Amino acid sequence: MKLVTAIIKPFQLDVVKDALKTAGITGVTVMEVRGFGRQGGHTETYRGAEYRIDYVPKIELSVVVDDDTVDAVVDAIVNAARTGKIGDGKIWVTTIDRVVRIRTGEEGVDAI
Amino acid sequence: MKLVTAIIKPFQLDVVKDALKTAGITGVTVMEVRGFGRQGGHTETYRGAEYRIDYVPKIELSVVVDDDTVDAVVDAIVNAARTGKIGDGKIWVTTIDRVVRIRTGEEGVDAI
Amino acid sequence: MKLVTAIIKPFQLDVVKDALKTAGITGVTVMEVRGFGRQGGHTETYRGAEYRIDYVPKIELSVVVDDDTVDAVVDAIVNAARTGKIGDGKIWVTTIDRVVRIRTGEEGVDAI
Amino acid sequence: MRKRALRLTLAAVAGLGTVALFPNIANAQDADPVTVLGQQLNLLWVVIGAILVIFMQAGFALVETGFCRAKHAAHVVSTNFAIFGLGFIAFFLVGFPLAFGGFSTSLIGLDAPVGEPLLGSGNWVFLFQGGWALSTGTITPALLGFFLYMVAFMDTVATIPTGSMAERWKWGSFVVWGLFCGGIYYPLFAAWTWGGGWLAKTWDSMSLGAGYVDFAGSGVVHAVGGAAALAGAIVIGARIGKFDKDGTPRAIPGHHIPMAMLGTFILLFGWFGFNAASTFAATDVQFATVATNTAIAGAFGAIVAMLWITKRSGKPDPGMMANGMLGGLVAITAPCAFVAPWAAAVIGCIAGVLVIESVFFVERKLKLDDPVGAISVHGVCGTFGVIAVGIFSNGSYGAGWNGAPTEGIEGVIKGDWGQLGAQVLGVVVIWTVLFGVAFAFFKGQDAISKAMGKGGIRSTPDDETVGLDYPEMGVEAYPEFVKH
Amino acid sequence: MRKRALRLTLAAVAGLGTVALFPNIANAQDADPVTVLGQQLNLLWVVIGAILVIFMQAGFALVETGFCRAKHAAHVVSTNFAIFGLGFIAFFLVGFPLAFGGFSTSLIGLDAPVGEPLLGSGNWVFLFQGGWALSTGTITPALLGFFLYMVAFMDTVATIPTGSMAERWKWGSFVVWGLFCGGIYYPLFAAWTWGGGWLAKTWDSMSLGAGYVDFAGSGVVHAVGGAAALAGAIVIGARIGKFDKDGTPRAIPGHHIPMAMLGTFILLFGWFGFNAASTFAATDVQFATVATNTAIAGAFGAIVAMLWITKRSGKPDPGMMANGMLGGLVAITAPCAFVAPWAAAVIGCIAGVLVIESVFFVERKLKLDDPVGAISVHGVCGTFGVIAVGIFSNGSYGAGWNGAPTEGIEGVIKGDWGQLGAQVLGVVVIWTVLFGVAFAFFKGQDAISKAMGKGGIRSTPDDETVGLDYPEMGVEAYPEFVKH
Amino acid sequence: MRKRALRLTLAAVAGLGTVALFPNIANAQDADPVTVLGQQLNLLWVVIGAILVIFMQAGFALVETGFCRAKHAAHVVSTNFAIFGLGFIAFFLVGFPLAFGGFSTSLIGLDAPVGEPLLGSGNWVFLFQGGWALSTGTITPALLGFFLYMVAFMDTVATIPTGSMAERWKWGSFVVWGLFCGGIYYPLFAAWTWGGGWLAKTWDSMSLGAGYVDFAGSGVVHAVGGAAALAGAIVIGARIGKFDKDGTPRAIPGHHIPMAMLGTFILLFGWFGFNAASTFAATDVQFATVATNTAIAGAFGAIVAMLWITKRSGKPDPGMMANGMLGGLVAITAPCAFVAPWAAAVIGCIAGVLVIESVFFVERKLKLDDPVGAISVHGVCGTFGVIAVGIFSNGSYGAGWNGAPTEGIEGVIKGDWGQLGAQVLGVVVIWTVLFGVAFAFFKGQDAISKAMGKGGIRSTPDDETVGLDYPEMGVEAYPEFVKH
Ligand SMILES: Nc1ncnc2c1ncn2[C@@H]1O[C@H](COP(=O)(O)OP(=O)(O)O)[C@@H](O)[C@H]1O
Ligand SMILES: Nc1ncnc2c1ncn2[C@@H]1O[C@H](COP(=O)(O)OP(=O)(O)O)[C@@H](O)[C@H]1O
Ligand SMILES: Nc1ncnc2c1ncn2[C@@H]1O[C@H](COP(=O)(O)OP(=O)(O)O)[C@@H](O)[C@H]1O
Repeated sequence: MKLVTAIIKPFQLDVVKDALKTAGITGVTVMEVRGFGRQGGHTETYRGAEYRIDYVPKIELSVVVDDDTVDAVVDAIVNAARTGKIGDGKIWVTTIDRVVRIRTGEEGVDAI
Repeated sequence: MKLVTAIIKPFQLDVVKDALKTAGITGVTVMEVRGFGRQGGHTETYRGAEYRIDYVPKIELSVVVDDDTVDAVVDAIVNAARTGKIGDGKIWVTTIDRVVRIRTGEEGVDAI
Repeated sequence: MKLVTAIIKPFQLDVVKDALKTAGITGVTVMEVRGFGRQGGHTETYRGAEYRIDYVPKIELSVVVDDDTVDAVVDAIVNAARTGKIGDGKIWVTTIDRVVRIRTGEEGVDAI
Repeated sequence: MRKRALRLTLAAVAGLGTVALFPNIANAQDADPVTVLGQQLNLLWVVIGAILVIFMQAGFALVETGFCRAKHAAHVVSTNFAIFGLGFIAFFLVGFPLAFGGFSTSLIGLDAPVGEPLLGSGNWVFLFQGGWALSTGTITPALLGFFLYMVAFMDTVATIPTGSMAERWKWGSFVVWGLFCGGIYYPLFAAWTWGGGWLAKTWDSMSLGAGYVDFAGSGVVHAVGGAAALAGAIVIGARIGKFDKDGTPRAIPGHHIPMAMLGTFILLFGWFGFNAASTFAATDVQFATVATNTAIAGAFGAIVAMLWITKRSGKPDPGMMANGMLGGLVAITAPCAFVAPWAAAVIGCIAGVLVIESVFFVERKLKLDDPVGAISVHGVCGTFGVIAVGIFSNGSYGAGWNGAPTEGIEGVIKGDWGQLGAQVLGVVVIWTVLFGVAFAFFKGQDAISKAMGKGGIRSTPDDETVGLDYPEMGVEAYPEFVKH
Repeated sequence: MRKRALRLTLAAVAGLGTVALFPNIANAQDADPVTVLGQQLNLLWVVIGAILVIFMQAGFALVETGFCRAKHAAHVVSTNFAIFGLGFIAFFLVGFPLAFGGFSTSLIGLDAPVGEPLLGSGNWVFLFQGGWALSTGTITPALLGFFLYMVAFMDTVATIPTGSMAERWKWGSFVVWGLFCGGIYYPLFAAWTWGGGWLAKTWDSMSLGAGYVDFAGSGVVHAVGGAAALAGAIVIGARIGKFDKDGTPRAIPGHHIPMAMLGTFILLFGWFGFNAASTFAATDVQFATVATNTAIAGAFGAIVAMLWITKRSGKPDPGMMANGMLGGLVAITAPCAFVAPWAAAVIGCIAGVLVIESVFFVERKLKLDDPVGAISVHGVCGTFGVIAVGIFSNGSYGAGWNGAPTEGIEGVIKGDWGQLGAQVLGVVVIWTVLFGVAFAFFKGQDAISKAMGKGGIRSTPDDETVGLDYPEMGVEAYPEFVKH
Repeated sequence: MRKRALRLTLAAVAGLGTVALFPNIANAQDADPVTVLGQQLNLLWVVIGAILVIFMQAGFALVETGFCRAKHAAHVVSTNFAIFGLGFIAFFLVGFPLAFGGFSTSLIGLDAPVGEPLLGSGNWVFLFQGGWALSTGTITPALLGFFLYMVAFMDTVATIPTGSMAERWKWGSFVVWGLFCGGIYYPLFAAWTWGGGWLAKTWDSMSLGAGYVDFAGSGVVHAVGGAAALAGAIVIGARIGKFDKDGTPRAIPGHHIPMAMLGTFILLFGWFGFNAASTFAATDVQFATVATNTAIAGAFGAIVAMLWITKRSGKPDPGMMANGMLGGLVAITAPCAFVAPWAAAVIGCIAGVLVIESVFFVERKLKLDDPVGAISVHGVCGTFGVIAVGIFSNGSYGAGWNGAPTEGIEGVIKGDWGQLGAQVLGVVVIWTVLFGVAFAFFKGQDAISKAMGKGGIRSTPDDETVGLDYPEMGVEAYPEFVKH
């Protein structure tokens, strides 16, 4: 089993969600994050003093999938989240030892 | 060392925290997340236009534990978080290569 | 490739970011979390009734790095985030199977 | 003073309607121009007062919403918003006539009286009639101005239970309360006192002082509202998680302190209209004394509460500071015209302590859940205010009150115990009869709703747990802010 | 009544300036002291009214900001803040003279008139002049008090489009609108009606009732503002994501319901100054009737809207409740002095339904995006209010209105159709001429901006997507709150 | 005008107390009914003014809280809430007598005077006495109305330093300031000027114009408060992180822009009571001129500040727009009754630039940390307002001011330099004596606290870092919102 983590632009969330659905993924966990990267931020002035917003609001998705759908999922996210502009984000995949569905106690693939 | 990640219902947090304490776990990191899954959301109307809240507020817990307490921890969470209703959430376990306690620089089990 | 996850004190964020920059790290993802641990919380009274704030606000950083910079990154974070007081936080490292930059589709080290 | 005030007003506005409606006639029945101008000024003061009191609805909305949780905020603020119209409509149709119908006769001072007693007579009138929907009888600008002032007071009563029942009250059940309060609940006690009913006549029927005296409504408005708040809190029960299994109260902090503080300031602002305009006349300069006494009691209430809660729990809890000011304002509302500034200060101090101790009592002893302290602020301090009239009144004001042959209202400090008797009687009536009516209403409504399979006046545990905003209102108060 | 009111005021304040400026003279030209005192009281009422109306700006700011999204909140609240000064300055310099210059002649009642017609004459005056920057001619306290009241009304108009164009309006473009509205747009229709221009004279020129009658501005202020809001919404286009490809409207919930509710309460509060002080005289006790009718329409509007939206979409949408109250208030603004309380209730009920249905119509049929419902609340209900004068006026008030030889304004319910004619004409002028002027302004400004390579009056898609706060204002409304 | 105003009022209310207390007597000593009615109207205007000024406390609370950070919000809003009661109590007990005790003699106009000079005599009175706790001497409604108005002004002063010292002020230390300001600090300068003390007599003692002239308090209230704000900011030091090691100021954006904007609107609203009711008489129609000049200066201040900050830093910073309006309002407060509308516009424009430049100066040159700009808005613009009286007064108003044998206040534009001298003297006294007193107070309090091992008036770095809400108040302002 794998955990696919993706950092995307907030306004791509809906598209990505749809893409995942078409890829047969029913479950996703999402959180608001702040991203620091190439995209950089912007400088503003408040009461005449400059200050820098050095982060960009991003969304992080966590998707648990079984090994043979990982690539499909990654591709789905890449295609849906890509705008081609800097700051589109990253995806990384890690291995999961065990998954449990709390409600039923099911484990493994059945738990997803 | 393992990282146990659990997605639970917000109102189960206190119970789960207590369960973890009894399981001897002293440290946990918690964050607010939005869950998309079977539980689905709900449809409302605002100024006459329908809109769908397709997520459910959830809590994500991260717990770093040493290998031989993993199962105890997972069981503790499952039992505490279970309401039996759809949307109870998931737990997944991943392997950790290294853990450090920032304050002391301790590594491994001592760092937890 | 590795994923370095660090829980730090909110007011150390700027220092840690600078430390990472000097360590050559350009990208970081940050999120607000609640930490439960040794540091404990505090008890207050509201309208005469006691209540306990049992968590401490923390910041979680996720940094994807290639294998041979992991240690440098961990050390950089430890040194920057350490105040010596309880609650400084933890760092853990997990292995990543795959990394993709959404914008370009680049994989592996190039994607970081 | 009510009666006197009204007679004045009425005198003050005799033929005003006419003035407006048939200028020529007005000139015809040449009233002394200075008197007429004074009457016009007095009517203006009443209308300005009404405007200020109506604005208090915003204050209640903010205080109650700020002291509740974010997940219920749209629901709580909406009940406070809708109550204005719900109570208003019922009061407009039937409540006003029931409470003041008979009164308006003299108020208008024209040949065609609007109304007369509906139930009872002489010293024992219980309800009035006339001027239904402001459409029967002669409706003059003066009567309309008086109505506006009175409807604003009624709405204050109606909104008090939205505080003690917050976060768990079904919208549908709440709506019925709003109509009931404006149409029947408030008019009852109003008719018996300000309307000139039996409690206003106890000076004659029972030779108690000048009868029930309540300048601006510590009792008629606040204690009556507090009694309903108590009844509602009992019937609806505590919020999930408010008490441990062993009954220890748990703190449920409000979600927006600045909002609650702003609400308190708005209430202070509106309170000047509530109390000072209750002279019904700018030609009665006592309005200045009233305004100042009001401010004094509010200031002392806030600071004493701050000191007291610090003593009791270590820190100057903002919520208790706010409650302290409101407690002081509620307490001075009945005696504001009859007491000296030093007495206003004393009343404010007592209220500041009283409000805190009663919050503790309600929560720890009665095991009741009152999210915003409505029972303590309005019920307890309102009751104290009514009693205070019988204690601190110095006899310098209130000649002919309720038509009683008195030179001025005198309390215990002047060695007169009769007035205190009249006040105590009023208080007893509020906490027995009015509380009973409110309790019966909520209990009955709950029973009927359950009988109809609607599950009672309380929202479902699920709705309460996720927050009433989506299930009841269809929108969240803050859909974009991430919440713990 | 405007004219009459003004004549009164003027009579009322004849030589007041003098009183203030050269006391001795005042004593010299011994005016009857009672009359003078009445005039002073009337001026005070006008100033208090102005203060209340100015405070309404805060209400608009909160309603519009609360119903918009957090990422635009600093921008939306700032437009509502800056509009006060922008419109004010333009009105001070040229707008006031253009609208009332000629009028002020009679208002001041001194030998040296401030102004006279600038364009047209007799029954066909289109613009006035005099008193530029309140610096030419004789400037008395009375004139200044009148100016303050009028500038507050103008600012209400100016702020209406900030609602329908919210979340996508470039700051620079908005600034120009503020100046244009205060300097030219509002003064046009104001001159034709309250200024005493051609629409006020249709009783003479076309023998239509008493000419265009609009007590406090359902048309002059609200419909005129609503017409601009419609024009602006058309020109600037819908927000990104407001409509699906297939044109189905998507809901974009407001980010702060309690804020919007507080704004609505503040508007209700200020509305009493808006309507009741439009008697321009406390000596005209009709102000009490006006205040009460205003409250009645607002209360019924809110509750009927609550019931209607519940019927239409299942839940008591707080936003629609608020719009319902505002719709009722807007609708009663023109007829408030001429109708009976029961009629005010009917008008409020109709407005409560009208505002909801028109929101649906604007969004579903016209496919326009009006984030806060400004077009429906001000444009539609304002239009209805103007018409309502021609229907529900009962003839008891308004003798000599617009100088017409009438005993009182009479609507269809009194069998008179002439007044309705005058009202319909006014409405037609608003939705053709005024709408045309506003549309031309926005279209032209957009074209010029594009021609200059500035990209038009609408902000870039990027700015709109991330939110206008940072790009336009340099600060976020809530930099510390985590947002979805 | 103060003195004249008071004499008027007093004349105006002579025997009013009586009227209220023993109607018959009143009739007995038959004062001319028109005069009496005018006096009653004037007292009503003063009380309405007081109500408006008291509401300004809510405005200050919102502006200061909105411009601070979320983690301190409950603390900041609570200081602004508690200051009302703290200052009030001290002023009620001793401050009012010290400032106006002697004055009330003439104000009441009865045989039994309330007070007389306590320190000094003739042209050189420094403090007054009498009417302690409003309990000694003859206390009439008129005196109480005057007290209410004055206590509201005092509270404005008391709340100004809560802005410049926000986010780092220990609750306990703050409480002492509140009492000190109401009991001693404010009364000092008030006694010397409005109280009729030595600065009001410089026309006689130093033949400077009509003595110190400050219609509604640019100096007496705002500059005096600003001096304390400066002293406090110096003594308490900058917030952690406000300046880089090299002293470059860092921006610390406010957490809630809409809140600050609402606060600004509330201040604008209350300011009309602050300035216009300072005529102390509705029979002095100059109140209309004052109200309009106030609005003009506020409007120009806001817009000029918007343009200036855009020029200086590229975008229309909402905080600076708000400060600009407040700067204009503060600056016009002293001259509002003496200048023409065009001058009010000029004064507003200058204030709009002044407030921004002084914010830069305070932060960049003085290296002081004033989170909300209190020093610039109140201190700098208040000082400018006092000077403006000596420049722009056109002689049309103010006959007999301070009892001086003048036809009207005349500034430099009328070729008279004497008035400017009186104003400059006042300004010098504020920035030397009053600033010194405030500085000594804060320094001394800090030293004592440290000596007592309490660590001084500033909160600990830890508390400041995590936010003062929990450590000081025990509650967070927004416990449920997730914050960055
Ligand atoms: N090494 C990294 N570790 C964790 N998150 C990263 C890393 N690099 C980038 N990110 C995340 O991805 C987002 C986008 O990356 P960025 O460098 O801005 O542009 P791009 O996605 O085009 O490479 C960043 O805002 C950050 O949240
Ligand atoms: N494949 C998945 N990857 C990540 N998170 C998931 C996944 N499936 C479900 N979740 C999380 O678990 C929560 C509960 O899952 P859901 O399918 O709603 O009910 P159940 O827990 O009963 O299976 C979801 O809201 C989501 O946050
Ligand atoms: N076992 C754990 N799993 C996950 N997070 C942990 C764990 N232990 C501690 N943490 C996180 O680290 C933070 C600091 O830990 P704490 O025990 O308070 O002090 P210290 O960092 O000095 O050990 C906690 O607030 C929590 O967020």
